[in-house]
Amino acid sequence: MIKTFKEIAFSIENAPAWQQKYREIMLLGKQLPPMPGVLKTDSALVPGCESKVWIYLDFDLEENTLVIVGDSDTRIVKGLLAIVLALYNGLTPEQVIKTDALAEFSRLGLIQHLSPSRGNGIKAMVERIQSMAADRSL
Amino acid sequence: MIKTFKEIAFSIENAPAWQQKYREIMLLGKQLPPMPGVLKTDSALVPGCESKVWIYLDFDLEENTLVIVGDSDTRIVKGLLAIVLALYNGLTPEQVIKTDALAEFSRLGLIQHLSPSRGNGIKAMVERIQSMAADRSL
Amino acid sequence: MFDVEKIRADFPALKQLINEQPLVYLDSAATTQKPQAVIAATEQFYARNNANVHRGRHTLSEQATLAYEQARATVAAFFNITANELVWTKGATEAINLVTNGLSEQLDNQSTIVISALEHHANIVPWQQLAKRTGATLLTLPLQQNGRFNVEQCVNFIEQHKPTVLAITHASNALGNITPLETILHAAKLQHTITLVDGAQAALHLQPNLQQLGCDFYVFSAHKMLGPTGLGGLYGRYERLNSLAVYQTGGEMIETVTLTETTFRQAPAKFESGTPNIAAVIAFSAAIKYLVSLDKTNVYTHEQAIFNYAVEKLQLIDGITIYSDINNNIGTLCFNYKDEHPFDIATLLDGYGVAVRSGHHCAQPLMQHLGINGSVRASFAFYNNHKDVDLFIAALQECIALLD
Amino acid sequence: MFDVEKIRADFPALKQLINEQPLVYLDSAATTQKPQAVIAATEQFYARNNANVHRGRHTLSEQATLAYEQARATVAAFFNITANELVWTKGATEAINLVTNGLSEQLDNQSTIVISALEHHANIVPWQQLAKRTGATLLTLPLQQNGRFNVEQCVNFIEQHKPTVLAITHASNALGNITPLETILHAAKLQHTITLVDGAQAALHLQPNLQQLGCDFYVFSAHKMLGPTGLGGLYGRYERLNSLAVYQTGGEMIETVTLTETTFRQAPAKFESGTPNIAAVIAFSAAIKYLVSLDKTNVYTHEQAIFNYAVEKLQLIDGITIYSDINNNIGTLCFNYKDEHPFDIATLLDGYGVAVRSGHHCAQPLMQHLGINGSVRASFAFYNNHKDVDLFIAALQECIALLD
Ligand SMILES: Cc1ncc(COP(=O)(O)O)c(C=O)c1O
Ligand SMILES: Cc1ncc(COP(=O)(O)O)c(C=O)c1O
Repeated sequence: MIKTFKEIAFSIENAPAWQQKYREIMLLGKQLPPMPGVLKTDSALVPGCESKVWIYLDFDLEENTLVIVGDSDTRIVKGLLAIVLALYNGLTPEQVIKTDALAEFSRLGLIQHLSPSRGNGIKAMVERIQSMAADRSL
Repeated sequence: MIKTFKEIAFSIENAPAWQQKYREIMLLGKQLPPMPGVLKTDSALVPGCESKVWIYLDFDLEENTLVIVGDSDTRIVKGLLAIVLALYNGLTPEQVIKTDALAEFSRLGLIQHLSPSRGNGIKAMVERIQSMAADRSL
Repeated sequence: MFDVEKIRADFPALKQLINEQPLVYLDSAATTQKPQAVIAATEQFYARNNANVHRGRHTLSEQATLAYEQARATVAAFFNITANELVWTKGATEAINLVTNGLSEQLDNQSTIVISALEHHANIVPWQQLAKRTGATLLTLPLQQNGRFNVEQCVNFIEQHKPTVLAITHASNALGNITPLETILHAAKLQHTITLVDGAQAALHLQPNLQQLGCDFYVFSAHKMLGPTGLGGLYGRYERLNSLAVYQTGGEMIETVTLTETTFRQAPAKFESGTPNIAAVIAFSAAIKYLVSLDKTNVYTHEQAIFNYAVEKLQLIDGITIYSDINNNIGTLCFNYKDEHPFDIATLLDGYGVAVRSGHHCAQPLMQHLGINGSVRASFAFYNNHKDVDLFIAALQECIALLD
Repeated sequence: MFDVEKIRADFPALKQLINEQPLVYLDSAATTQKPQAVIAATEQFYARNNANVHRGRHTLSEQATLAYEQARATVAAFFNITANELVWTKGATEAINLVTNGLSEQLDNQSTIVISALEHHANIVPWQQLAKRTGATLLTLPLQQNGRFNVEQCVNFIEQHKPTVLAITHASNALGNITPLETILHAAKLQHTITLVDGAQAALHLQPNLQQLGCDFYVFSAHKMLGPTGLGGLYGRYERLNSLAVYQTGGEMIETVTLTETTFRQAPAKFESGTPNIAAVIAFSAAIKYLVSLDKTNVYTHEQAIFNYAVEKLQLIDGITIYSDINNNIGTLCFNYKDEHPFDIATLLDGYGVAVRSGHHCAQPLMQHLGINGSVRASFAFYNNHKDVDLFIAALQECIALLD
């Protein structure tokens, strides 16, 4: 069962210790539906990451919403991906633009994972999502 | 009339102010016998100096002494050259090796002019003299 | 308001005695003094945040990476460019070499490279080497006998030769003269010329808006802009920049490496191999923040006032020849006294605590052009005050008395 | 006597909390922390002696030049080489690039370049580029499956291929393994092979006597030897060094410049163009003086004791695979836990204030060779103590509990 962002935020915000926070994150990663192998193409791979991170973005023209699929070979990044997905999946471009991942991650005490350091693909992922939304909302 | 190194040292050491010291040095430069034009070859020119400095070294086999001729287009370097000449000209290789220009310049309060900075050719000159002396004393 | 005494208090090195006299530092064209903010940023980095960047998962490394990339953004904003158009190098010299190396494959024996006789060696020799490598022709822009450009002549020259590349200084390091860049760059653009501007001297004094200036490349050195040694920068219009061939190779700039093949990243990373000068980048952003806090107009007005005051005083001394263009200058005074050797003047001035430069200022072709062996150069920055000028002039008069 | 607590007090960055826990810094292979002496030397330079070198007649410039050249002598003495065999670069990466660029004209399509699969990217990619430029063949020394050299195999390989150049690391940055250089360099010398040793990792821990080692070139980075960022060095046997083609061109490295022709100086000046990283050179000599003051044998003995203690503790944890050669190591532990991703381990360790590295460590070919995607790397230096090891192991066990 996929949790909503609200549910995720609640359990992370209320984690009594940072260990618990990471436990939650890794659990979210575990619950992420597997990414179909055919989508794990070279172009889906975020370059320059220490961990492997795949992002597949699509646009549902009928619903006017973003479709995001992702995966990672590390547990923590996969969990963070799950949070980003919960945040943006199924939103319209206008809603995406109004949703500030930086602010949300900051609120959850996870802001360091959006640092410009190229160690994980989360920041790149958010940027790709925002840029697709910008293109689509024109 | 060319002064001996002792005479030079006396007047420089007893200069009441640094201005007087430089006045003495520039005076020494003025009194230096002119260097014959034929000796001012490219190979006599010390490379990398801001001022032009020529050094011609020879060895008097009969007397077993070094012969040093030098010139510069700046007044101060020319004066310093005159001091080096007074220190080394006419010495045997063994005497040259025993004569420590660094110590003498230090005593006269002129040690900064022997810094490894390549602004003047004095250090290079002393090195050339010492190395010729070393070759000859073997 | 611009309170120079308050500003001087920010520069610890200015508060010292040289040969028992207060230091009068007139050698800012060689390197500027550093404000306390820069010294403190360096210390803070080494004493607390020291870590390598980009590759570590730990807090120190993340913090260092963040500070490092924020510094790039700060400096990019100063020049009004985007952060990915800014490559860190070890100095202006390396930045020019990076470009001349990177252009090797874009030039051939049909190409023309134009430089000027006013350039610092760093903006001459790499172009000579590029010309030698590629067979390109190296030409120099017409320069008047007095070391100034006639804009019309320059434009004509560019129209005639249609250079592939034009490399020109923003301000002369020997004379301080500001190049009339606007017209020259415009003419070059019409010929689709690749343009590089050497901003090593000008960047501090003119604080250029590079997007507006419209050159393809611009280089600078941090140590001449209140920042640390060992750091410089290259701005390149993104496509132009990214089109340059890779320069140094190694860690950081690669995407993947196998024993047989390597793929590279995109600019700016592609040109930044090896561990960067992290401390210097962070300290330099402190320098830029300090400079910005002083307000560009105030800084410029003060510098010009000091420069004009010095010119006025210097012109009153009999036997002085000034080579600088005094109406169009970043604050550098190039002069000689009669036929005295500049070396002697500089050495004697030092006895009075006055720091100036003498020599050819790494601009031998310009000296040849002006028909002199060298000169004395007194270069001013915003932290100089009227008293500096007074002490300088008084010392110069004493030196002249010693020499005459 | 070696009092590690006294030594730790010299390193301000070690005295801090990370995530509310005392910092356990096990990332010295990425960059070392800096002793107070280095921080103070940097501050002292900028706050007092700041000036450009080699060209000024004034006191500050003379003082800076003196300190700068004395620093070269200090570092040269440390390596038992002469000062004119030491070229300052911006890092080990640039030093290798300087050599590969400088050899371009000495190699052709008959030449053979030998590197190893153990190298850092900085000692791979520049050689690939050189091979591409010259048509030379690039080969790799045989490396056993476990990442260690069999000396006999290496010697045979060298005798068979008679390489023109051999470039090899003194110690692996990923594994810490020390290369059996003596025999390999001897074999290379018999074939008149030009040899370069990458000492970026080893120089701090092994403090090599380069004259005795007998390689032609040796490179290092100051920031991995207690010194500042933005500085490295190249040792070259003088004739070999001076025979390299010029690299970057510009000020400082030229003898004379006209608009049509330029003559260069001799090594090391010939390779040092532009304003050097003066502050870093001076601060680095403070680092070397500090290191020398600690006594080489004591430092080495302590490092090995800490390393062995860490190995012993780590081996007790079920599911740990160690890739490092634990009997022949500069103090770097490369390991994985089951098939957990090293990224996760490093991230969780950071929560406990433990700074380690994870990833491919800029040694992708080695990772491919070992058949892994990456690893956790804990790298020790003489300022680590037994408590660091205890905290590291305790934290690792907590992380494992979180992951299992
Ligand atoms: C073995 C080895 N060689 C070369 C380098 C490159 O050093 P730098 O990044 O300081 O240029 C490193 C540093 O990561 C290294 O460990
Ligand atoms: C105009 C100009 N260009 C280039 C340079 C070279 O700068 P750096 O020595 O910092 O590389 C200088 C500095 O002397 C300069 O004044």
